Amino acid sequence: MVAVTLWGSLRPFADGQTVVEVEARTFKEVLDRLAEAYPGLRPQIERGVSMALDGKIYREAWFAEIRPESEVVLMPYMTGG
Amino acid sequence: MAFDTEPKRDFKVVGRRVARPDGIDKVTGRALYGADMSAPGMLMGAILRSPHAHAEIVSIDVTAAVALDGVKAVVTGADFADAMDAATADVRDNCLARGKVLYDGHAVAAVAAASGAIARAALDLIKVEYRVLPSVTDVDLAMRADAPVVQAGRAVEVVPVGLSENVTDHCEFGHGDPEAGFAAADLVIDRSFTTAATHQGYIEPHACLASMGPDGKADLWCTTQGQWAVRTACSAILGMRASQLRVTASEIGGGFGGKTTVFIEPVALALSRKAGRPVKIVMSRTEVFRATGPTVASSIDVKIGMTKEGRITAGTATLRYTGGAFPCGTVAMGAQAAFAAYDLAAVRTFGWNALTNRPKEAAYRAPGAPQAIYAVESVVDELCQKLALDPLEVRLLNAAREGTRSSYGPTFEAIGLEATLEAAKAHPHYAAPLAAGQGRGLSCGFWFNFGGNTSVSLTINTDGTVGITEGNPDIGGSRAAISQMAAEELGIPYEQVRTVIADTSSLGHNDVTDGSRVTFAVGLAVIKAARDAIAKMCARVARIWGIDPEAVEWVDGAARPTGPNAGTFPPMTLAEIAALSFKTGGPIAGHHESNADGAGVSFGVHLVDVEVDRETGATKVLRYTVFQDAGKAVQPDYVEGQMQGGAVQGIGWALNEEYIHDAEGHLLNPGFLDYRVPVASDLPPIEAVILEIPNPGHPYGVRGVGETPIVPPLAAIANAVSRAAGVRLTALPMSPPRVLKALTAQG
Amino acid sequence: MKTVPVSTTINGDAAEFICAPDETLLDVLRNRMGLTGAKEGCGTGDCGACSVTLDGRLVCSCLVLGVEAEGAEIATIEGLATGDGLHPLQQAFIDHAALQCGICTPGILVAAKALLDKNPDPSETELRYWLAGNLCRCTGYDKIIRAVQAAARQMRSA
Amino acid sequence: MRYARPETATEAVGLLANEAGVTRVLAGGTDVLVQLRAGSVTPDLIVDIKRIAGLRAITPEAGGFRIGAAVSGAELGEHAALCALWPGVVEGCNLIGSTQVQGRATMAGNLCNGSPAADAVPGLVAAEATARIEGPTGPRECAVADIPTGPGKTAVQRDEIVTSIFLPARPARSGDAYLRFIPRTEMDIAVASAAVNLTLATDGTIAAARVVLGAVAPTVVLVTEAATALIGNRPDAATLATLQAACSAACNPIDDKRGTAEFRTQVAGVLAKRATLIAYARAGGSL
Repeated sequence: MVAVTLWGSLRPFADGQTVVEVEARTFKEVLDRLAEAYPGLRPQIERGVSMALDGKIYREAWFAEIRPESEVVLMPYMTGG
Repeated sequence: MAFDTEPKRDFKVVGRRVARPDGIDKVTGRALYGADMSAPGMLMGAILRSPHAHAEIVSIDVTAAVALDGVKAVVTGADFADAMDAATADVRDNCLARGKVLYDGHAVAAVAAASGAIARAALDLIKVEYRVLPSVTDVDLAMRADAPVVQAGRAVEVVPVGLSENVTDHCEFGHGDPEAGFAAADLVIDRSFTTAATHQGYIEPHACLASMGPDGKADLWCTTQGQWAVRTACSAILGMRASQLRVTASEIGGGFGGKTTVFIEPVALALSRKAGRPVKIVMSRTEVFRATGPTVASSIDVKIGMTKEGRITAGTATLRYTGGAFPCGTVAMGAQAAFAAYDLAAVRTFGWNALTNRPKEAAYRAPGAPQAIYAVESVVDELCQKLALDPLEVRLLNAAREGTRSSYGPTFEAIGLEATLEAAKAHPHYAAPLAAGQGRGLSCGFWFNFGGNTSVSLTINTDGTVGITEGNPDIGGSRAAISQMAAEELGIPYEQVRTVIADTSSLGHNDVTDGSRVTFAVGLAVIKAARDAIAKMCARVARIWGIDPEAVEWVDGAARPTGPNAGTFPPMTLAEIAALSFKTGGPIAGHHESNADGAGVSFGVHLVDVEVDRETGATKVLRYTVFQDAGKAVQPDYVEGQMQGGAVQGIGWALNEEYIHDAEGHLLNPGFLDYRVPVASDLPPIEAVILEIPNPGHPYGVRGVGETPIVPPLAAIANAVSRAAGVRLTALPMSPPRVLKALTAQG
Repeated sequence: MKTVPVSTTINGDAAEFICAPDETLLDVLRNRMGLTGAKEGCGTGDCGACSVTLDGRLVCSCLVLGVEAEGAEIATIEGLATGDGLHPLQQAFIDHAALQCGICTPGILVAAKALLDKNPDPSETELRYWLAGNLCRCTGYDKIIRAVQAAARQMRSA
Repeated sequence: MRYARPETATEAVGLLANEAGVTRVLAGGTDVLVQLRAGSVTPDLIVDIKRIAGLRAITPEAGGFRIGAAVSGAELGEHAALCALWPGVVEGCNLIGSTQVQGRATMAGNLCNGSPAADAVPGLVAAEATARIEGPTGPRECAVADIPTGPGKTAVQRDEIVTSIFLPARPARSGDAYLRFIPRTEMDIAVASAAVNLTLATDGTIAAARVVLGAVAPTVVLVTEAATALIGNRPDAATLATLQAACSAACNPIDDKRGTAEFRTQVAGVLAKRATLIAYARAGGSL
């Protein structure tokens, strides 16, 4: 299981939790499991989310590998100037 | 790709202040920018814009315009495709309005004619009937339940019900228990701030030349930060297949985020499609201000608690941003960045975006961060003043470092904030004496930095020179840095490498030049492409020598035998291998395509001295020093240039730049006369101090540089003004009337 | 609009063109003479990107009518380098990284040359005020000032 | 639009008089071309006065100088004798726009544009300059002070042109100065401005004074109360405070994108005070 930290405004769509556990080995599996377990998160996932994996921000890397002890933080998809 | 730690690199080309490859073209006037291209049979396009901030378009009658001699095509929003995703539909509706005009200057129709003068005359003949609606440009007013609704039904699901329909987005970040933190503080300060919308202010107006044939194939030349993004947007808006549209990026006369989207390009294509001839559109400066993207305007509340020793116990912020008349997600970046410089047990930020009758926001250098960090750094400074603490020591005491849980969630890897603060502390500027009426300000700044989709191709020419094809418009000297990294990796002189920027038909996709990504991500790709070419060259040499490919290594631009069984062969240089390439299997090239991650966040610290004229409210910037962790500085001149240029844009934002609207929502200052960007005589020298803390996510340790420097100036100058004049301003810009009013109120 | 024939000298060469009476010198240079080195950043004299000299006097070519050039001598960025050699200012801009995007560069070079022709040893303050009409949004002006100072030093010692 | 380049003032006036449509006189063009670009005027006839004989000359006359209407700001600044005689007038002209604008912009054009914020005008009014105006019935003389009549409006008729401005001789121990407030250091339109012209008595007290404010009313304002405050005094703190108050009291400004009425009122007094000290020093006074 991987502990995934959500940002605060997603809490209402994840039964009031900010940390949810999912069975996943990649970023894509995190997103798929989240969308299955918490359908309310699906619109945000479709709009775009990034992921910080052990402190490094990945914007769209589906196949980034996740270990059970990894720190996984979901972030809005971001752009620069 | 991780930082190359072994063997420790002794750079030969990277880090040198080489001459940029486009230098001579740009100092002789030969370089071709957006408006510098023309085509046989070219028509000139012009765009009719709304005189109202908010109105329903009842009807558009183009009959008289079409009938004018020399007019070849007239288009409206009806000439664009209908089906596309919501974000692209917003871009489309910003290029030519549908149903309603949403801000003063919103495009309504366009004409292509034999000359610019005829096209402009034709605009006067287009009859648009408007039903004027109430408008709102202020973000706080727009969030009120009784505000005029700019667009209905645009809120995402996270927005609570019952608010104004203008509220489109909401976000919350943070951890810990702020209330407990405030209870543990010796002093809590709660302040509200506003920042005006500012424009990127690139000197080159948007310009493009579109040519579409009757077979539907089209070419587009334009000034842009990303030709693939232009192709994606335009092909969707025109209902074309992407393969049928080739976009070539001209030299670009500044962008700063403002040229990451399209405004006139789909219009020129639609006109060309209708007229069957090439169409050129060049915006006037007035159009640039009225109808291209400024940054968000904001209203921000910040509350911070501190112990009398200077430890921050908790921080909260509520950010209300408006990205203009279309939904905008910039507030999420502000809400994440606000407290990024601090190691906090309790932090919470809330972001809201509201629609207003302003132009559609476009990204501007570290979008969303300057406003949020201005508010936070102002309150931290005020706490230092009230608690009689040294503002730099307080930052050091609370600085985020490796292992800190960031305010936006993830735990920081190796970051350079402490080193940057220590450099500022040790610099003579920090201890220099100040005269009466002068004050010194300090602020930290932060930006995420991004990587992104990148394709690079590298060819080994038969004469031993190297060509690099990359896809990111070069705004500030990136071709030099890319060439340097290729030369470094290949072990050849910089002068033997030429980097060109490809059109969309010549290379795989590249994300726009944004997010401080180019030197990092394109550099990473070019290093990998070079390694790909090196592997191929080593394999060829192995065949020539009749040994295993693993027994050939690449050292200083040549293949050498290595290992016990390799034999003794004299090294073969890149030029020698290249000359034999036709005999050894054909042309040699390397390439790399990836979506790069690991850009590595960036911190900066700015120190500024100002003097305030107490009788006029004028602020003079006396001395300015920028400290920033740049990772490895590939071409230090251009790293310094980013730091200096970003600082000066921030100075303009702090002191004078603002979008000024009247009560009906008309923009009152759409020109460089009254939208006051800094001029040379406003400024002192800007000293740039580069710190090189290697980014673990790049083989040479390169980190993004370009965006962070615009973040600290807003608060640094506000803090300096506060210390010089004894008044704390909470609204940007700190224009002389505002400063004088504050001084007068102080007595 | 009836066009007007104009005889003038551009970068030392006799040049003739026709233009409409309301056409600016900038438009004439760019659209009729193919000299696109002068840029339009504003069209109202606020940015200096279109700087040229008219009878030796630094002007914004967007604030001059093409018809006013009758009999005048015009110098543009295209005439700054001679043959295969860059002007010291041009070389200094490359050496000192005084340009990023480069759109303001032609105007700044023309303006800086006009200053050094008049005052070979300007102070930094004189230089900054002289160039106040040339907006640059990329560099913060610092490296531009250094480059002009370096070129001035070199020109004085030459 | 037609373009004419007359060689005499009479010819220019004739062209203007015979044109039924919209006309514009072109000297430096730094306002006219901006108006053309903005589409705020679409003239039928442009009359370029730069080739009229004498209009580009600065000529000594009766101890003062006659300045042709087509003399650029840069040319004024390069005229050492003029700068020595009327430094405040020249510094006002030289503040208009950039170096590039200085290469073209004229004092007469700045006057005829009718802007309440014109930088050249307060100094000219303080100097009691006169303008020579050529019209259908020949030349007439007019005090510069009487030319602006409101924003964008002047006493120069549509068939007239200003051909020169005369700056008179001045007594010994005289000095003038002009200051304006702008948010930046260059490139802005004055938010408030003040010109001061002083002549000192032998004892260092002020014998004659004219104080003129710009950008604080529909036209420049000659503040006689401010002059009265100065006359007979040295510019000590008390005198300057009276002057500053008189100047602020004389303001009738508007709120606009460039500044609030409150700000203009406050700053106009400050500028008058500071300009007085400069003019006083230039007149040879010492406090």
